[in-house]
Amino acid sequence: MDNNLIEIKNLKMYFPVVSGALLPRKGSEIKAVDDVSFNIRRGETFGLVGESGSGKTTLGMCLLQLYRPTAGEVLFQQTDLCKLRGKELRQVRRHIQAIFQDPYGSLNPRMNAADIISEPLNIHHLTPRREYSKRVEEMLSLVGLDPAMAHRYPHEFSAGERQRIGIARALTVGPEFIVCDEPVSSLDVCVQAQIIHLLEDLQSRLNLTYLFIAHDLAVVGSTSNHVAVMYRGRLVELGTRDHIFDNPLHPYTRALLSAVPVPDPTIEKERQRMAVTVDVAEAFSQPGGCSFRSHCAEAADTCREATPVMEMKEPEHWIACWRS
Amino acid sequence: MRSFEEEKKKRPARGRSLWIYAGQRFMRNKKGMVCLAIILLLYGAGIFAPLVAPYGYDQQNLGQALKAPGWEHPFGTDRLGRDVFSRVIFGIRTTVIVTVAAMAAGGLVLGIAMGLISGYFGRFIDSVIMRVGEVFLAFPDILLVILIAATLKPRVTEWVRGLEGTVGIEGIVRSGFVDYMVVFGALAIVSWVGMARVVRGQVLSLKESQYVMAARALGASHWRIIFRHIFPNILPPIIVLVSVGMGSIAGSEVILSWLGLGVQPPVPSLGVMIWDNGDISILRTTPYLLLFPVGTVAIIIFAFNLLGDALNDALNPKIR
Amino acid sequence: MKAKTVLTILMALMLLLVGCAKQPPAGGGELVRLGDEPSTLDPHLTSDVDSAVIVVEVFGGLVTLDTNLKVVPDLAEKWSISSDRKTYTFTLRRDAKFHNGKAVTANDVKWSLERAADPKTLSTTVDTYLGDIVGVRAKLAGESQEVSGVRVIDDRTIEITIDAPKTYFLAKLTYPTAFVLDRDNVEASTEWFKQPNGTGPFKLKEYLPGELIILERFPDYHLGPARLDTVKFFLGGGTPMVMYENDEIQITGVGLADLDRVRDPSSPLSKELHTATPGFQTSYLGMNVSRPPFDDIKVRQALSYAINKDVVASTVLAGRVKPAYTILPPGFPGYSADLTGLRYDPEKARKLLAESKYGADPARLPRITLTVPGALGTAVGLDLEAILAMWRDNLGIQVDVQQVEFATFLRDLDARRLQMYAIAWVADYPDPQNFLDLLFHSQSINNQTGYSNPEVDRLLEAARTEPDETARFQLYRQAEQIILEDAPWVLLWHPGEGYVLIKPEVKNYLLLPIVVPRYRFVYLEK
Amino acid sequence: MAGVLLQVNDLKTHFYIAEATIKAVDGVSFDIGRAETVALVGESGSGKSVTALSIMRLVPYSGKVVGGQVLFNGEDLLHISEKMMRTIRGRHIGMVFQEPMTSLNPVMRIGTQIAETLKVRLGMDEKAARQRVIELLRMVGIRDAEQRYRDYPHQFSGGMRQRGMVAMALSCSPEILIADEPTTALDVTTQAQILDMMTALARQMGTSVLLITHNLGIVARYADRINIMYGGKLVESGTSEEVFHHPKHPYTLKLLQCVPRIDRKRGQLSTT
Amino acid sequence: MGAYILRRLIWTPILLLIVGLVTFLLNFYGPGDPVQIIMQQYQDPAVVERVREQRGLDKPVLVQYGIYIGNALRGNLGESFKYRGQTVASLIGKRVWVSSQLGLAALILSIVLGIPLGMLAARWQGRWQDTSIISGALLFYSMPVFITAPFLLMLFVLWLGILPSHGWGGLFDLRVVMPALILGLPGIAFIARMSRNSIVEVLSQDYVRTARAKGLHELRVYWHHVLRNAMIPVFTVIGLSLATLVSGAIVTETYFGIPGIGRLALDAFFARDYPIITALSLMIAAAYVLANLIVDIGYRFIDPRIRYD
Repeated sequence: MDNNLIEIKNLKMYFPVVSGALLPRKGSEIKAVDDVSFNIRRGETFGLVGESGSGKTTLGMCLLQLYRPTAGEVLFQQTDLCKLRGKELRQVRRHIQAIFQDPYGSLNPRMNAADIISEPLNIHHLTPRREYSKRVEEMLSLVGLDPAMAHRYPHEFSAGERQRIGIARALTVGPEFIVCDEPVSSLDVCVQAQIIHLLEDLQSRLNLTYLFIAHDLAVVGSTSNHVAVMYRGRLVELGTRDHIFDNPLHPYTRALLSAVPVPDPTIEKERQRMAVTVDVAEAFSQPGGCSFRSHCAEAADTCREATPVMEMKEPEHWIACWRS
Repeated sequence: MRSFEEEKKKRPARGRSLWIYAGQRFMRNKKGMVCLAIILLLYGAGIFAPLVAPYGYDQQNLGQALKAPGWEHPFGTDRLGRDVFSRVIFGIRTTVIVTVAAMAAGGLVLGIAMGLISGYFGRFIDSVIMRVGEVFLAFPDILLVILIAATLKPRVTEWVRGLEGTVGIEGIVRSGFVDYMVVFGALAIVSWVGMARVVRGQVLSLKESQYVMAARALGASHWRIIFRHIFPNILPPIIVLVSVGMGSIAGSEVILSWLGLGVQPPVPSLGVMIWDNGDISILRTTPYLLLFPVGTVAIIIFAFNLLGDALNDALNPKIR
Repeated sequence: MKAKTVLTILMALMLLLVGCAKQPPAGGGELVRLGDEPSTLDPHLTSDVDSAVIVVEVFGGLVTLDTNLKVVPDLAEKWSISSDRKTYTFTLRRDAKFHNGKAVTANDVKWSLERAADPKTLSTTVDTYLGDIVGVRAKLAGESQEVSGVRVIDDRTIEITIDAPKTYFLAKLTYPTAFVLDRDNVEASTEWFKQPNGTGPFKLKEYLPGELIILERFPDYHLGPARLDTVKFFLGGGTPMVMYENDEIQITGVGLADLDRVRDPSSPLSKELHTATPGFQTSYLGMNVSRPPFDDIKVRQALSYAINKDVVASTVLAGRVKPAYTILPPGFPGYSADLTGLRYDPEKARKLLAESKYGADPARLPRITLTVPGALGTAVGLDLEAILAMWRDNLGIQVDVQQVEFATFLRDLDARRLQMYAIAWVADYPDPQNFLDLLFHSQSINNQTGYSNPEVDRLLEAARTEPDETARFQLYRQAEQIILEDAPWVLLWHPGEGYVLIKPEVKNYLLLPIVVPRYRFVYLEK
Repeated sequence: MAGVLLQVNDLKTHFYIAEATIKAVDGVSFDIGRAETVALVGESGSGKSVTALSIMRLVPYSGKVVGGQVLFNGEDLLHISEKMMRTIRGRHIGMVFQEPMTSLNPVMRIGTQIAETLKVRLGMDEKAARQRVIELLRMVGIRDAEQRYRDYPHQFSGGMRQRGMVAMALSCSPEILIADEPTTALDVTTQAQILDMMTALARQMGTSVLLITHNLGIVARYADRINIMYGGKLVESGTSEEVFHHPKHPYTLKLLQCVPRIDRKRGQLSTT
Repeated sequence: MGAYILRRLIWTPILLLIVGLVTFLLNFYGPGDPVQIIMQQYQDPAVVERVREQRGLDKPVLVQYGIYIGNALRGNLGESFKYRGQTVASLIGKRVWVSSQLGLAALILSIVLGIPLGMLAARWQGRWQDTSIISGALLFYSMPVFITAPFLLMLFVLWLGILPSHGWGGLFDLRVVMPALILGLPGIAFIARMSRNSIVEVLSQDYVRTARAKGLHELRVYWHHVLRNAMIPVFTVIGLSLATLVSGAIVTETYFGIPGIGRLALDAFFARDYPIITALSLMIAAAYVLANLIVDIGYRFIDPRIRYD
C-alpha cells in the first residue's frame, strides 16, 4: 500500500459536554467521529458523503489538525500528524491544505486578493517579498482569474471567483493533499460545474490528492474515485465510485441514493423511493447497536445488540451492516 | 435579498476595501457628517483656544463682573469679570485633553487586549479573565477612583511637576492632562471589562470563521491570526463604541470635577463651570453662567452619540 | 486649622439670659429648619459642630458660658475655688433633673466624668478638655479605675482637683465632654443616645438618621422651659433657598449667588434678612518656611503685600468676609486693634521680591504649588482665584493649585509635605493660646509651617504661666506682632457677617457665632 | 387545467439601494391553474423569490412593486386594500419559506403559531384551533402531536420545523401554496420526505403549488409546468417534459448540462 | 438550570470575599487615616494610638479582615467610624431601601416611557419622526443633573408651586416625581434607543415575514412576534441596571434632600469610614451578582432557547 498518501486509523473525535455544579466535569460526550479508518491514494479524489451531523466536516478538521483528535492516527506519508507539535506541524501544513465551503466566509473581508494569496508565502517564508506580486499573478492565472484583479477585495468578487481565490490560497504553498470541505455546495449549478472542472484540471496538472467532502451525492459521484458514506460519526460503506452508486449494499446508502432526484421527468417519475420513516435527527440517543436501525426496514435483533464493523464484501468494497 | 451578481459586475469596483465603502456610506449620512463637523469645529476651537478666544481664561476685570451676554462678551462674564465665552472655549480644550488622556490611559487597549486573549485562547485563560472581570464589575468603581485617583494624583502631579522643572517645560500639569491620566488610569483598571466582553464575543464568533480556519490550516501563528485576521474585523464595533464612549468621557468630566479630580483652577473646564454654577440660584440670577457650559457639554455628548449611530450604520450595514 | 467645608469644632457654650426677665408669652408650635447629620449624639464623643448643635439642646453640664464668654452656672448653682487655685467645689442645683424626672446628683457628675475618661468610651476630646483633672490620664492609660481628682462630698456637692492652676479650666468644663449623663440610660443599650435621658431644654423626640431629628420641649427645665413645642431638623439636605421660599423651612443661610437678589429692597425677602455675628475664625495660606522659595522671608512678605484683600472681600465675596490682617479675630480675647499687619502695597511687594535671594525675575523663583483641601466641588474659591491673579499681575508669579482630598491633605499637612496650603483655624476656646501657642510655637505639633523664632517661643512660654491676664495678653500681642512681620502665613479672612433669612413669624432667634442652646428662647408669632 | 387561479402579468419589482435601482423582477408573466404545481426555477439572484414576495405584497422596505398585475381569481392583488390583502394572505395563499431555522418565531410555541392563523383568519376558538392544529401536525407527519404542540421551534429538528411551516401554510386550506425553496437547507433524505408529504397534501386539498427552487431534480419530480428565470426575466416556460427534453433557450440548456447527476459518472459534467 | 444556579450561588460568596478583601486592602494601604479624620486637630499621638488599638486597626490587615468576616457572618457589620456609636446596619439599612425605591421609580419611568418611544421610532424607521424621537432622547441623555434638577425645581416648585422641593415619602408620594424624572431621563433615552434598534433588527427577521404572510394584522405582528423578541436584549440592560439601584444617586439625592445611600456613601469614602465603605462595596457587589442571576433566570422565561447546564 505504498500508494497511500493518507492513512487514517481508528480516528476518534469526541467533544465533551461540560456539566456539573461545582467543578466542570465531563459528562456525556458527543462522538462526532467514532472509530473511522480509511486510506487515500496518491493522486485520487476520495469522496466523503454524509448528511448534516454525520461528522464529515469534523473528520476533515481532524485531518487538517485543526481539531486534535481524541484517539487514532492520521498518517501522512507515514508520519502521524496527531503527534506533531509546533514547528513540525507548521511545516507539514504546507503539504496539506484546505478549501472551504462558504465563499463569503472563507476569505478575510479586510484583505485583498493579493494579500490573501501571498499570506502563505509570508508565513512559510517561501519566496522573497519582492516576488510576491509575480507569484500572486501566477496563482491567479492558474485558477483562471484575471491577474489584474489582484487588488480587489473579496466583496468585489462573485461567489465563484471567491472560491477560486480560496483555491489559489491553498495552492500557493504547493501542497500535495487538499481537503475540500463542501467546496461547491453553496454555489449555483453552473458555477459549481466550473469549480469542479477547475479542481479536476488542477489535480491532473499538479498531481494533487483530494479529500472531497460533500452532502450532495451527485457532486461526489461526478468527482470521486473512491467514496465513503458516513452516518452518525461512523463509516457505513466504502468503495469505488461505481460500487457505491451502482451497487450500494448498505441500506442507508440505498436510501440516500433513492432520495436524490434526477433532473429528468421521465426517469424521475418511474423511480421508487426507499421509505425512511422517521426524521433523521429524531432518534439520536440510542446507545449501542447500529445507529441506523430505527430507520432501517431490514433491522433485526443483532442490529440492536452490537455495532456493526466494516467488512470487505467484495474487492475494495467495505460495508458495516449485519444484514448483508 | 441575495446580492445581485449581475449588478455588481457592472459596478466599477476596483480594489476598494470595506473601509472605503464604509467611508462612502458615512459621507452620505447627513446626520453623521453634521455631527462630525460639530465635533471637529468644537475640538478645533478647543485646540486653538488661545487663538480663538477673545480673552484669556484667567483675565479678570472685577469692574466688569457679572455682565449679561452682549456684544463685548457674547456669553457674559462671571463674578471675577472673566469672559465666559473664552472660558468655555478653554473649557473645550480641557475636554479635548480629557478625551485624549482617557484614551491614553489605556482602558480601551486593556479591554481590547483582554477580550482578544480571553476569546482567542479560551479555556483556562478565558475563565480566569472573565472571573476577574466579574470581580471588577461587581466592585464599585467610585470607591476605586477616590481611593486610588484622589490619593495618588497629588503624588503623580508633584512628580511630573518636578520633572517639568528639571526639563524646563511648563504647562503639562497645568493643562490637567496628568490629572486625567491618573483618574482614567484608575478607571481603566475597572472599566476594561465591558469592552473586553464585547471584544470577546466578537472574537468567539470570528474564531470559528472559515478564513481563520484557513489561516490556521496555513500554519499562521496565533499573533498573525489575532492581528491580521481577527482584529481588523472587530474594529468596526470598537470604533462605534469608542465614539459613543468619547461622549460619555466628555460627560464624566462633570462628575470628576465635582469629585475634585479634574483640572485645577484657574484653568477652566466645562465640568468645573457647570458644577460651580449648577445651582438654582445661579439659574435664577445669572443663568448664562450655567447654560452656556451645559449647552456645550450637551452638544459634545449628543454629537458623539449620533456620530456613533452614523458610524454604526456605515460600518455595520444591514440590508433592510 | 481645618477647612470650611469640613466640620469645625465646637468652641464654647453660651448662656443667654435674654428673655428670662419676662414671663414667656405663648408662641409654641414647631420650628422647622435644615440641619446636618450629627456624627454622634453622645456628648462625650462629640467633637464637631453638627453634633454639638443637637447635643447642647438635649444635654448639659455643670457650667456654661454667657454672651460675654463668662462662665456661668448650669447644673451647678455655685462653686468655690481653693486658694491654690487647684480645687473646685461645685454645689448642684436642687431643681436640676434628667428628662425622666430623676434629680441630678453629685454621683451622676462623677460617673459621667469617669465615663468620659474611660478608654473604652473612645473619646477623642477627653485629653484636651478633662486632661487637667488629676487622675484622668491615669484612668485613660488604664492604670486606675477611678478618677482620683473627682470627689463626691455629698449628694449636692462635688470637688474637682486639677494638676496645676489653670485659668481656663472652667471654660473647658463647658464642653460636651464634661456633660452629665444618666448611668441607667447609658448602660441600657449600645445605641442609647437614640433615646437619651439628658438634662437640656429639649428632649430628643425622634431621630431618623439621614432623615430628620425632632426635639420636644422639656417642661421641667431648670433654667426655664422653652416656648417652642418642637424643633424639626431635616437632615437629608435639599436646596435651601427653594425650601425657604416654598415655606418648607423657616430659617436658611443665604449664598453668594442669592445675596444681591435678596438684598434688593424691592424683594419681599429683604425684610426677612438678618445678619449674624462673625465667628472666631481665621483663614490663611500657610507657607512651609523650610521649602524654597519660602525660606526667604522677603518672598513671604511680598506675597502678602501683593494682594488687595479689601477689594476681593467687598466685590468678589460681596462683603461676606472681613479681610484679615491679624491672626486673632476681632473681638477675640487678646485681640489688639492696633496691630496693622501687612497691608496691600504692590510697589513694596515688587521691591521685596527683587531684594530676595531669588531676585526680581519670577522665572528664577522655584515653582509654587498651593494645595487646597476638599473634594466635593471646587474647594478653590473665587477669592483664591482672584488672589492668584493678583500675584500674577503684581509679581509675575504663577502659582499652581493642587486640590487634594481631605484625608490625604491632613496626612501631608502633618508630615509638613505641603509647600503652601489653604486652611482656616477655628478657635476651640476663647484664649490667644489656642491660636498663637498652638500654631506658632516651634515645638507644637500643630505648627505645620515649620515656623521657628526663639523670641516668639520665649514670649509664648512666658505667657503660659503668667497669672495676670493683662500681662499675658501683652505677651501674646508682642508675639503676634513678630509673627505678622515674619509672615509664615498669608492671612486671608475673618468671617464677616453671615446673612440669614428668617420667616417673620419666628421671633427671638439669636444669630450667634458659636453653638449654644438657642431654641429655648425662640417663639412663633402667628 | 381547470381554469387559471393566479395570473401574473408583466410584474416589475425594483429595489433602491444606495442610489442604484435594481430591477429584481423585470416583466415576469406566468399563471397557475387549479390544483396544479408550477415551478419557478432560477439561480440565486434571478428574482424568483422576489416574485413570490411581490405576489404576497411582502417585498421588504427598500423594494417596491412598480408595475404589472397579479390576478387572483380575477382580482388584482396589487390594487386591493391592505386589509383585503390580509384576508388573502394565509387564508387563500399560504407560504412556506426557505429557512426553517429562522422562519418560526423562536419564543412562541409551535402550536400557538399555527393556531394563530386559524383563530385570526377563520375565527376558530382556542379549543377548535388546537384540535385542528394537532390534526394538521399529524397530517404533516409529526408524531406525538399533542406533546409537540407545546414545543418551541428550537426543540424541533430542521425537517420537523419545515413540516410545521407546511402545516401552518396549509392550515386554512388555501387555494395556492407558495413554497419558496422549501427544502434547500435540508438534507437530501429529509428533502424527499417533505416534498412528498407537501405535494401529497396539496393534491389532497386541491391546492395549487408555486414551487420556487434552483434544484432541477426537484422540479423534474414534482412540477407540472416550469418557468425558468434569469436576471429578473422569464427565459423559458413550458411543461416539464418540454423544458427538460426540448429546451429552447440556451440558458436552459446550459443549466441542464451543468447539473451533476447520480446517474452519470466522473468527468461527464459539462462546463460550457 | 438548577446546577447553573447552584454554581452561581457557590461562586457568589467567593466573589464577595474577593471584593471585600480588595476593599480592605485599599483601605489599609490607601492614604488617609479614619482616626486622624475623627480627631481633626486633636492630633495627640497617644489618643490616636488608643483609638486605633480599640478599633483593632493596629492588627495585620488579614487578621482584621478575618475578624470582619467572622462578625459579618454573625450579622454584625460593625460600627461606623464617623457616625460614632451607630451600627453600620442601622446607618445603611433604611437608606438602601429609600435609594432602591427611588431607583425603581426611575427605572419604571424609563421603561414605561422608553419602550413605547422606541417602538414609535422603529415604526417610523428612517423618517423624521424616528430622528426626532431618538435625537430628543439623546439630548436629554446628554443633560447633566446639574441643569435638570435646578430647572425642574424652578418649574414645579417656584413657578407652578405644585410639588414640595425636598424630602421623601415613598413610592406613592408626590415628592418622588422630580428625582425619579431626573434619574429616569437618561434611562428613557437609553431604553428608547435600544428598543428602537432591537425592534428594527427583529423586523427584518424571517419569522416576522412569516407572521405577515399568515395575514396577521400589523398590530398583532408587533405585539405577538416583534416585541417579545426585541425585548430580550433590552431586558438584559434593565436587569443589570437593577444592580445600580442600591448604590443611590449622590447628586440627585443631595438636590432633593432624599435620605438615600448615595450621600452617606460619599461621605464615608471621604471620611475613610471603613466599616461603611466595606459594607457598601459588599452590598453593591452582592446586588450586582443578584441582578445577574435575575437576568439569567429571567432569560429562561423570555427566551425558551436558552438553557443553562
